[in-house]
Amino acid sequence: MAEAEKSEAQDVITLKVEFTGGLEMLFSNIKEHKLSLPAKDEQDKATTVNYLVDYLCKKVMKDRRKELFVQDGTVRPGILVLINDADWELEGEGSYELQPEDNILFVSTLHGG
Amino acid sequence: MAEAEKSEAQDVITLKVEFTGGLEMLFSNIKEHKLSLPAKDEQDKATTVNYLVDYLCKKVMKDRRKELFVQDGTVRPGILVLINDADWELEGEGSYELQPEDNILFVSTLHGG
Amino acid sequence: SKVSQWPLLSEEYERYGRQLIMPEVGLKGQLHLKGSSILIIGIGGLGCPAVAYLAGAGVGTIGLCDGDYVERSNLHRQILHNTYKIGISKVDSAIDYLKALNPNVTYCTDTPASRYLISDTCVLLGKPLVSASALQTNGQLNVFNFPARPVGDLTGGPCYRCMFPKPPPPESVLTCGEGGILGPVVGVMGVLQALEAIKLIASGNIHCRLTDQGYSDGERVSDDSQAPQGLIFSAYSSTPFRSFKMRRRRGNCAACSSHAIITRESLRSGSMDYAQFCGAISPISAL
Amino acid sequence: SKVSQWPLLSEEYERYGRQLIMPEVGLKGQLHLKGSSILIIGIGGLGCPAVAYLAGAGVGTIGLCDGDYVERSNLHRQILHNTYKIGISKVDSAIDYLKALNPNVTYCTDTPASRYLISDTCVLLGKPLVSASALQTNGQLNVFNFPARPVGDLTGGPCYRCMFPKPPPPESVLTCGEGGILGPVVGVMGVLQALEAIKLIASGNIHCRLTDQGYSDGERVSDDSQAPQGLIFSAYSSTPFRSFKMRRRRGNCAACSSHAIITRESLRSGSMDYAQFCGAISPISAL
Ligand SMILES: [Zn+2]
Ligand SMILES: [Zn+2]
Repeated sequence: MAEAEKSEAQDVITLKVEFTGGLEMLFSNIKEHKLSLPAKDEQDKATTVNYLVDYLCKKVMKDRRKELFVQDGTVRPGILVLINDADWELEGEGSYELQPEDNILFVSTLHGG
Repeated sequence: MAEAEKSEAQDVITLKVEFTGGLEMLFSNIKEHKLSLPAKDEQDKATTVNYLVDYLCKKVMKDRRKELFVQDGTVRPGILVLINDADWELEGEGSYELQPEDNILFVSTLHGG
Repeated sequence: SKVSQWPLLSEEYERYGRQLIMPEVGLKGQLHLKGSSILIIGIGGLGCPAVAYLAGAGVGTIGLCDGDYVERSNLHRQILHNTYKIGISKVDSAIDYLKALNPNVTYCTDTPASRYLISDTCVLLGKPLVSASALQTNGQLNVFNFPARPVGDLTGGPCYRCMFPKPPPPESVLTCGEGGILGPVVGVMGVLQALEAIKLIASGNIHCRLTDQGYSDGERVSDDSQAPQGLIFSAYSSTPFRSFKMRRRRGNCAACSSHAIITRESLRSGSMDYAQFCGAISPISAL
Repeated sequence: SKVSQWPLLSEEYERYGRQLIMPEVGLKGQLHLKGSSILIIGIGGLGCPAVAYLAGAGVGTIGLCDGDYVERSNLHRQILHNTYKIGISKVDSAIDYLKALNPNVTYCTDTPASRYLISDTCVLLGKPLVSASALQTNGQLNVFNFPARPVGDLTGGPCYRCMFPKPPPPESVLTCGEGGILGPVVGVMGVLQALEAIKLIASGNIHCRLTDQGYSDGERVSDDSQAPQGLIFSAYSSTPFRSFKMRRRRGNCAACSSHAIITRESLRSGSMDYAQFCGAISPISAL
């Protein structure tokens, strides 16, 4: 799907990044973001989910309370990261190398009932 | 996804065909079928959903009660056909030309409550 | 006595506090709910949880419609009724429960009808229809006729007849009595009906009024993401919930198109025989 | 008097008939349900619909656990309670309702605990945990510790600590009182909890017994399609339900791994301070 939108040729990866469970509040209340990331980082390595988290923090997140999204260099406790609808642990966590059209979903876990 | 499995080269289209709402009973109680269909029909035209319905009737359906699946040359009243999670009316109904990796879902509508 | 300055009673601020503080509802949404009326057709496996959450949320007027009496075989899924209500009418049993849950709501009663008659009536009256069904381990949910634009306006939401112009052959239709039903399967669908109704009403976008310039239906944006969606549920599937894009209105629909043959007059005169149209399925068992 | 030849009372055949005729339940599944016991922790927005459908389905013994009293602000979503029960304990209010719905079930009571303590206890006792939560317009559902293999066995299902080894910072946690909640949103999650529990029990695959050859847990096939799944719900999203593949057990989990530091002894002695572990969140509001 949407094959035409892929653009590896320009060394850019397009991703669908989503926030839910209330986490969208930290991202201008937008639940679904279409992002284009470089395919390689400064060290010419494939960009990873860790790179994405850093990018979101620096380039996308307007809210100043960064500690509600990242702590100790990774997503804070209580945030679930799903890579194409699988817990990121099954995909290598932060070191997972992003693929074109990947869907990355950040879910803040809820405690109400 | 599953790009490697595409095989247009051999003029074959692979599809995911699903049955739900009780309709799976007519198809050996299997809800999810991976099918490979020729990309062109006998008249060298692209194969359509109509072709698939005919194929399902003749090659896949073991149940003899064909009238519970097709009537008057199309799926019987009360069966909803979804092409990639959209009502087939939005895609041209039976004349929709099948694409590789399409997901075709047949749902028998329910009347209980 | 003086008229209160407050749009809600203090009891109501307390009762609805947890939804009042949400931007999706707010005081405006709560007043929409209070000013709305909903007809629940069938107080069975779907209607029981649906009406409980609708009454809980403060829908001002609720019509209840069911000709059946409570049976023991209902109780695994029809959770408003109970063992002591066996033999009592479902409508009376439900009103007992509902008055205790929320005495602020007005409850009325009516008699049941078939899915086609319900849909046709909604089209003619310009009302949306939140429809669901469930059998065995499966459930389905659709909002029909939303936006509820006038007959002949193809930008309105599809009606039940648009999706199912012909009834299914009677031999293909199973009832809960024949096919069985898991309680929480129908329960989930009933709760989701309540949720869809609350979303429609609280948003304020349900109101579809005839103005000089034609119909207006609130601020509803008609981009693709807002296209009417259906939901299918299959409890034992690896993807239990699937949302899908519903079709548009059918250009030759017997109820909602410019070629409609169903009119207020034909409904009133009884010239439409719904039981005959649906074959052997009785209106009640087809609910 | 003679012992009955029938495994169920005639009242029960009638009451459960609609689920008995389904292959997913059947007489065998009904007997599993009758022989099972379930502890419901919290009789709030999730527990109310969950326990109604579990009692309705004929789970033999139900433990109810909640230290709170019914408040008016509960009633838009806690549909077993009602206006006349305001001020009464939720456990007593629920038992009133449940005994009327299904007098065949045995009801017991207990005191509440935090999510971590509940998960740790389930791991130590070899019990699956059907966990859900909801806030505002969102809900989540996970089955933890299923299959409930012994501590140290990495083929068991992940526990709550595998997924959340560290509690979230207290300032990031909202309660229903602060954030608000739509009744049917939490209602759907509660009904789905009941459904998951019924599926686990009726299948007969829940039983995880220590045998000479190690643990056996029924006929559960461990192919990928059976991998534990989680569900997230977002009422206003265009894809309201999303299923996802859950992680495996964590090799260094404090509760379920071979490096576990949580033991029956540490729980009994009270050396684990769960309130402190979770920061300022009180155990009840964190439910
Ligand atoms: Zn129509
Ligand atoms: Zn663990």
